[in-house]
Amino acid sequence: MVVTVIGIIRAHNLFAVVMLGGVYSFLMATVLVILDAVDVSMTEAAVGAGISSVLLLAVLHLVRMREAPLRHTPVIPMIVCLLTGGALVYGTVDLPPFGEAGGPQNQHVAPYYIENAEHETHSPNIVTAVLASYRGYDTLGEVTVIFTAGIGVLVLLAARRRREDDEDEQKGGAA
Amino acid sequence: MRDTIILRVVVKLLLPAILIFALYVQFHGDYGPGGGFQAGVAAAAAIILYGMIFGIPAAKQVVPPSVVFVMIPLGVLIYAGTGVAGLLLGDNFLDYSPLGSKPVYGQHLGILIVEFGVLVTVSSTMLAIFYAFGGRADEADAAEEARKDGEGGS
Amino acid sequence: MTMFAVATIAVLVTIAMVLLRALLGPSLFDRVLAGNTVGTLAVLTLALIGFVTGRPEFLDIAILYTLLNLIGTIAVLRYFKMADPVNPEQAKE
Amino acid sequence: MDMIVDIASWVLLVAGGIFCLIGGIGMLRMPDMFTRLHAASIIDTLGMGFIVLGMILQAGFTLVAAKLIIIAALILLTSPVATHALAQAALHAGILPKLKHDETDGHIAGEDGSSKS
Amino acid sequence: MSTILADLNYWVTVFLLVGGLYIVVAHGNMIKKLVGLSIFQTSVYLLFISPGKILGGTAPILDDKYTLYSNPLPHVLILTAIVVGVATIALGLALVVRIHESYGTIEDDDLTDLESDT
Repeated sequence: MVVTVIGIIRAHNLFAVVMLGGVYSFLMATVLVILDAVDVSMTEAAVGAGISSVLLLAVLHLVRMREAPLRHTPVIPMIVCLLTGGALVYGTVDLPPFGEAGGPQNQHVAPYYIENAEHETHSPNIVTAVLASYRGYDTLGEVTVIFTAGIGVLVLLAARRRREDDEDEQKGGAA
Repeated sequence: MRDTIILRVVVKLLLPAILIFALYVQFHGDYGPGGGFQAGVAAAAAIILYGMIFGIPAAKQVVPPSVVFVMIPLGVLIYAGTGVAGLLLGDNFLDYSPLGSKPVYGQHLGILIVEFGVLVTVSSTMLAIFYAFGGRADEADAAEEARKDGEGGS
Repeated sequence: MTMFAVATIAVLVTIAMVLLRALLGPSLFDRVLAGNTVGTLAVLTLALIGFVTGRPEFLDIAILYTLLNLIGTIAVLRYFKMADPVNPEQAKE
Repeated sequence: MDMIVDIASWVLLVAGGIFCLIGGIGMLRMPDMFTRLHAASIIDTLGMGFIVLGMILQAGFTLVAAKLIIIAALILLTSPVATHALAQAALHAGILPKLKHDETDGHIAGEDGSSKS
Repeated sequence: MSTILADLNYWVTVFLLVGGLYIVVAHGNMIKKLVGLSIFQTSVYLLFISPGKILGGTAPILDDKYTLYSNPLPHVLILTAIVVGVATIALGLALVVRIHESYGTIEDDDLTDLESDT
């Protein structure tokens, strides 16, 4: 399913690319539900299909451009990607098998969370409990990152507007 | 897009539904899937929808940029302030246990407040970013139309 | 249980077909239409999967999908309108 | 009683699945964009409606059924709107339906010009 | 056969990762690069989530009816990662807009030409 979408995403029309990106996001969210990650899927759907496609489309609207054809044949990137892929596939052999309760990744702190989240925080949704309580530092840092990114975007986009106003005033003065 | 009455009416009908759904996701996040991030994004999406149909200026009347700019740091402050409150009440930073009469209630309350902080920051940041990009797009539209009019007139 | 599985398979096959249309789609509007339909079908898939796995309380996600689907489609139409006047793909139609 | 409900939801779910498949085939085989809209609306209304009805029958009289009804109502509200906007935008962008003879007498072109001004 | 099934998720992840990497490396258009970046990120989400799934387990929302739950920890990590990801993309888009304003293009190769000209 996901493979299909990915195989397609090399269209040249940028609008088509963004559209397929949105569709891909929906499918990805469905896969995440199958993998039991309900909260993650909700966020992925909202963020991937909703917000980021709106932003990408707004920027496309501003920029108005089709992708230029590639100038050189992408041999080197191809080789790099194939090498990386080969190395990663080789690496997967050692990863724990899919779906086993006894895998090392499920032994560390997760059982503690599952057992104790209910009576320590009164919150049946373990994800929320861990997110806000046990790993509060992570989330605080993450909120700060969003805050910083918002400020960054505002600075980048507002700076020019002021300059443009100045130019307008100058033009007005000159006229 | 501006002159389609069907879109306007349906969006007006849907807007409160999306906002209420966002609140439901926010405060039901303890019991079902959901939480601050999802609710924040959904609430921002509602305003973004409004802004896309009725134009950014109309959306800016609903949620003025000044409010948005205050809300972005406010969310971070709520979050950090909850942590500091725990610190002042004699526990570790971001430990909510002393907030309630019993540690369990304190934890629950702390989670709610913190999620609210996340909601405020996420939704207002998304809105601010949308205002920045969408405002640009609208300006470009206006410039384009002005140019077309000028060409038509000349 | 089996009935939900049957319906899920039907919906998945449909998603595959609609995706093919999204890939082929001569004009951009075909792709948007296919995207919208995939959104609806994803909602159905989610609800059905909820029943198959026996935890149907996750319909909240499906509701969110429905709303975002509309937003995505409208965003495309809103910002596409005068983006690319000379579109060779449309000229083919 | 359970038996009847089960049979009914079997029928509804299978019917919904068949309608979805028909819509998918239509999406692939229809010749131009406006006819594909019809195929898509089959999925959005009949396919979705039957499948959701089948699920409601299985869910019984619970909160789940209420949520399913909300989903159905939202889809029935939003998807025609999206389709309408889509068709309108396509017309404005200059894609015309494939017709045997031109029945529009240039109305569409006229609308196009007037609404853009 | 069982190893193939066991590793299928990882292989899909690897494919997504390589696809995203290819888009980022090989394509010159910056918006396309950003889309590729988001696909790359998605593959990382999948890589984290899929080991956490336990066959037969359900989503980590406690209920009396179930005893086996999937691992909630990767969900938390990825939840934050997604929102950070959208913040990154927004920042990248802002940069793209500025670059387009300053140079009139968002193609990598054109930008290189412009720089070598000056």
